[in-house]
Amino acid sequence: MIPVSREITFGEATLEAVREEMRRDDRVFAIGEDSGVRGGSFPIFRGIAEEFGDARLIGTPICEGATTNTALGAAMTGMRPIVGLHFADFMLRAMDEIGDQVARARYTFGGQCDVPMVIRAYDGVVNSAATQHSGAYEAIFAHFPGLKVVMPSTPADAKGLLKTAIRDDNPVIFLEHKRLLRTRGPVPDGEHLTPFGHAAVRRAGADVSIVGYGIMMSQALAAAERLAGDGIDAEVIDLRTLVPLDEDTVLASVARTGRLVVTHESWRRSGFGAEVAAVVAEKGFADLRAPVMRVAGEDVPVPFSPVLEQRVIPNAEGIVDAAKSACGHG
Amino acid sequence: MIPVSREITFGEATLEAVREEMRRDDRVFAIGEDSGVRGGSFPIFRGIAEEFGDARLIGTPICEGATTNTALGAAMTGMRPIVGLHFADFMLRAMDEIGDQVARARYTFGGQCDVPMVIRAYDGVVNSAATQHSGAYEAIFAHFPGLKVVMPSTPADAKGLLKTAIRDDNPVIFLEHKRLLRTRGPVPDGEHLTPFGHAAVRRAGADVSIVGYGIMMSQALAAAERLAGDGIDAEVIDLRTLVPLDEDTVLASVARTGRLVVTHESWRRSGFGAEVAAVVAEKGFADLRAPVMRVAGEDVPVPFSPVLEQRVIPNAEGIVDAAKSACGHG
Amino acid sequence: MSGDVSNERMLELLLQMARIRTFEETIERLNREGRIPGFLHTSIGQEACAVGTCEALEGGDYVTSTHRGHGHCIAKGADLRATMCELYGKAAGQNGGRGGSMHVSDFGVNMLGANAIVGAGLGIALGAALSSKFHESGRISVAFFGEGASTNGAFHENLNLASSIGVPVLFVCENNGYAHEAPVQKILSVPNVADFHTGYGIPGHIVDGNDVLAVLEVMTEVAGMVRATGRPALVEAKTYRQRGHHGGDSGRHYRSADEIEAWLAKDPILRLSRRLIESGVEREAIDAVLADATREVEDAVDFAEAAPLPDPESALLEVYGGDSGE
Amino acid sequence: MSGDVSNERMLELLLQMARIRTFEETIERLNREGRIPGFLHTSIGQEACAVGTCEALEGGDYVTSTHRGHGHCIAKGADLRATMCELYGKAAGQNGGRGGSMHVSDFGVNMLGANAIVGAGLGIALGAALSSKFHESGRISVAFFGEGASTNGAFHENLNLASSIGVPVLFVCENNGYAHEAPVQKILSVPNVADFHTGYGIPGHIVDGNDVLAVLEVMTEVAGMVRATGRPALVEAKTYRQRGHHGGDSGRHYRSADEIEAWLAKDPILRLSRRLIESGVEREAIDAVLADATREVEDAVDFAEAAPLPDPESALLEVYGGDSGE
Ligand SMILES: Cc1ncc(C[n+]2csc(CCOP(=O)(O)OP(=O)(O)O)c2C)c(N)n1
Ligand SMILES: Cc1ncc(C[n+]2csc(CCOP(=O)(O)OP(=O)(O)O)c2C)c(N)n1
Ligand SMILES: [Mg+2]
Ligand SMILES: [Mg+2]
Repeated sequence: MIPVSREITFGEATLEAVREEMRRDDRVFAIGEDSGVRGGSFPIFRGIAEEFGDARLIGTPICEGATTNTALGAAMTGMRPIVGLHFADFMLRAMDEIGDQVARARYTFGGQCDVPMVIRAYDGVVNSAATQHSGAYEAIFAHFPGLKVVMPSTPADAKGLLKTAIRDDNPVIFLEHKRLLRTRGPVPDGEHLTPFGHAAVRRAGADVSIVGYGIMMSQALAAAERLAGDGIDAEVIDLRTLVPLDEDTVLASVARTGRLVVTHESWRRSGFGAEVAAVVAEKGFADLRAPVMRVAGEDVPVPFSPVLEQRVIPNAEGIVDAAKSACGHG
Repeated sequence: MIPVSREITFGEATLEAVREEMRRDDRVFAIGEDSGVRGGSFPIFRGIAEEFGDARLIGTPICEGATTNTALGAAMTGMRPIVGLHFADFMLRAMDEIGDQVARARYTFGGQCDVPMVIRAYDGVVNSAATQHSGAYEAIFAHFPGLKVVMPSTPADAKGLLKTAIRDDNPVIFLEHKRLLRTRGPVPDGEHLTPFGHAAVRRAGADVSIVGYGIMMSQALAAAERLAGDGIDAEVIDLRTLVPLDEDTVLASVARTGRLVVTHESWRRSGFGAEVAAVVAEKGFADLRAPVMRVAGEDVPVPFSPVLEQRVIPNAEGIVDAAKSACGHG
Repeated sequence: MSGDVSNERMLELLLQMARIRTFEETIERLNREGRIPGFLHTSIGQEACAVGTCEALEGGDYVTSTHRGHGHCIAKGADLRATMCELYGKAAGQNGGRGGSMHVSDFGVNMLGANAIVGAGLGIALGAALSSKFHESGRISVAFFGEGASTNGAFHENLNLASSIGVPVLFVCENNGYAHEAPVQKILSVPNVADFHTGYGIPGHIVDGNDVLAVLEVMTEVAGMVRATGRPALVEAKTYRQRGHHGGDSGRHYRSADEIEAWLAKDPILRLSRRLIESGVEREAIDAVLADATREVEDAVDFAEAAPLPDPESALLEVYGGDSGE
Repeated sequence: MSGDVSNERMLELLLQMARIRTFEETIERLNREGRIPGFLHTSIGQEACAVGTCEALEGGDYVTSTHRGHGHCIAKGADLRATMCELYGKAAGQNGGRGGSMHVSDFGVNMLGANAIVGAGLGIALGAALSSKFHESGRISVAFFGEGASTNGAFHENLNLASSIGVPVLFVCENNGYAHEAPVQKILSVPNVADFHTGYGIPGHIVDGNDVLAVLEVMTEVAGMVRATGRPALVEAKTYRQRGHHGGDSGRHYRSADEIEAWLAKDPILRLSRRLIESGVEREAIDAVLADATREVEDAVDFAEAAPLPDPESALLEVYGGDSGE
């Protein structure tokens, strides 16, 4: 489908998106903590200052809340900020700003302004970063009306969805899993936009629908391979955007397979998998032939020690087990 | 069941709980914003200073985050704080403290300390308080492992659950709906504790299970009455505590009725109703005879104008419709 | 000091303050009567801060406010009828009735909204100032806030951020002595909020917030400097909340009658009226201005009373908008 | 100044600093070699702050720390073997391997933990001080933090809250010149973090953070005052982060070689060694202390290497605990 021109990493793809959109529209600017914004281990805006100058990459002190409301004020008055909050954990320090201000400004002011801004952060579990650097809060952001929530799983989507996010006139939470940043994949040359609200069927299958996003896609595809060996033909769906949610693609898949496994790395309880399960348990109930299974992070703060950390995050094996269990019931 | 001795309000019941526990255990103290902590429109600690002195009611500036971490430090070192954050909206300004610090201290430090603290706040929609004073975030708190989440619906439970919360060695989020504060009900004399993790069957019924909590209980019971008129016998379950969740009572009910309606006032998308739906869609699937329905707040920031406000919050009528729809499918 | 303000201009300032006063006294009554829903926080007694500051601004400048925002909104030039409609929850309100008292706004005059979260307006004003810097528009932003907000981390973060990145934002603290029931000295350890300026390398000023001429003079100077330098400043206006914290609070159980009396004697409208008389203006001219204010507000009430409610189904609109980027 | 410290005590201070230095140099290597997982932020060059401060405390006093907490933990008396086990993610770590470098702690010595969120330790220390006030235990709390944290709202809220409610907490800023890649003057508009003390009505002090005797002297005085008055104080120790921000950062692309060199010459261990020589202590005695430190750390490594990993299933335990209140 995608014309394969070249392979780049997920991280490079996001930087391409930022650069292209900043060239295209001079209202777009980047803002984030000065510490590490230019380089460092997670270079959320690497190379941006070099090309666009310090004026369009605003380095801030360590004040996620003030930075977010500042971006909001800029967005309300004609600019299009991209906020880099680094670790998604730090978004908790801007939760009022994100959830109570940014998400609601357009509605509460009766549509007097647009709020064209993107908030980027790295989330998820990586290499014993321990609990306060392993957070993933998409379920929380999805709860606030007014936000869109994007979780790409491939370099092509990382680029295409980020460009769409930057052009969107609404606030977009754009979450990049740390373990995806160095993964490589084909990204089309030239203008490449991925629309919101369109899930991708990563593998077609007839027996069970595995629905997820972000980091769990590779696990879901690996699980599908193993299931194929056991004679189970799994369909793998990548939601790509949680808000807006492509209910149609999910429901159509379940209509064919009758079985649903939902997967995400973040905590199970009150996680986004519950929303997908609830949507299908209502709108797809007639098609369901087996219990809806969730394969998600254990409900514990992510521990440091690798043996513990591995125990609490979901993997292909868990998806295989859940899918088999669902099919056993079918 | 409860020996009816006297009727008091929900608000009075919580103050009784605080007073009794402060008398019982001198490690218990109250802390919250000085402005309004003693009186005001929502007197979260009314009368406490008079009985226990200023030393045990710490009035703070407007710093929800610092107050919460202060309570955490006190809880880690032998005290048992009750934090009053007034409107639940302001909890967003302490989300890092609640979600990243309080919730995780015990686990991350390997059980070296207990974290016996309660965070109280008033939530939900009341009288055109508008979007930033109508928030209800139980789904978010339920997502964080380490927190317990309590949402009483009656004065008796308000007292019994708050006393249990204060005696718990773990952090408890205790959410009181503003429209419940002045409701009256019987509260037993003497020591009255309500255990966590035990849902209450408020009305037994055979045709459909209506599961909810807090403010929606009165709507659910009203709906059940109206459904009875139409020959539908609804069971009404009050979860009382979201974490721990009494899955057994919910599943046992659905095993009897085959139909589930979940209801809460807070936003539908990624709300706690999704969690209940997902639990039942997995563990109670074999019993389900109809789509799982959610009756919840519309996914919009709560608007000010009464006609708009009423349009976005759920009510008995919505529950009736959902239950009928579920029964139509059965 | 401020001896050079013409009688005409003083009468104009009087009209503006009287408009706010009458507006708030009126909505206070309408709220009690149940015609205006929700919580109301009035700025009665603090009008000189809003008027003196906004008078020092240019039309394109931005303003953000607090839960106590009617005065700032009106002083910035918001349409009175639309503002009244917003308070009534009518469709013709600037926010379509979605915001009400704690979210009054008028983007048409760059009044970017009251805000029900203490301290939240500071960052939004800062961001608008950043916009102005990008656009080289010469505009500045004013963030109004209470002394209570200065105990919140948002205050500190935003003053430091504004100074660090260098944007033209004027932080205006209306120190009215109380944060709800808490007297300022219980929650702050410094005598003046303006004292915080030293921590951020920005100028700090204190002004008598009940003297509109003094406010106008200081704000004219400071706003000019903010505009010229592109850098922030902090001004504290010492004033007093004559009413309770909100409609439901008498404000009398934690404040002495003497204290309230003393401040009533310093009422900004009274003071300007006295000054006008001293300057030779006739009592009639003053009364005419007050009558004008009354008429304007009555007109707004009539308009709002007659205006239609929003369509309930419109509650579901405008959560997302504009271009979806696709 | 500080001329009254005996050679024995100076050797003890040297041992403590050398213990931290050797510990951190060792874990830095083990982390590179893949034996210790996760991110590491070392305090190499800042040891005098941790040691001079903790030496001024009493055993029951509380300490909270930052992402850069090994030194504070060890200086407070944490068991070296258990701390090393924690870094290895072994079951015998104080946190059972659940926390690692950014969460090192030892509640047995009232070290209430490192913390990976900038500014979070301040409130926890404040709360522990509130406990001490309730218990009338005479204990104080120390909150260590970096100058970067002083740009966060949590800093401001906690200093104001501590002063407002009056609790014995000593806020210790280790100003090491950088917050990750940002030099302090880019993110702060005041020359000294200590300057903020004026906003909170508390004493503020600056001390040479690379001179352990100076730190000990100032902290002894200030901690004594905090204990006596039951009120907070702020001390800023000027120091330097010799390494990069964390293991993966050389720290050299945003700092000049000259700057780094100049600070290496002011190394706190070097300085105390020189001082000991001047005071007539033999080189051998100093070397013996350094050898002791090495032996202790080697012992801890041997212990941790041999210690068992936690049972994977234990990952699901301890989310909740204690009495359920039922
Ligand atoms: C973050 C937050 N915490 C608490 C409140 C509740 N609250 C509303 S107004 C107020 C007092 C504000 O005092 P001040 O800033 O002095 O403004 P004033 O009311 O005096 O105009 C408080 C505590 C709030 N709205 N937001
Ligand atoms: C709230 C928050 N924002 C951002 C970070 C990322 N971060 C970790 S350390 C650091 C710099 C801290 O600088 P400073 O306080 O001076 O401490 P130092 O590293 O110099 O010891 C930053 C920005 C964080 N951990 N927490
Ligand atoms: Mg005030
Ligand atoms: Mg530093």
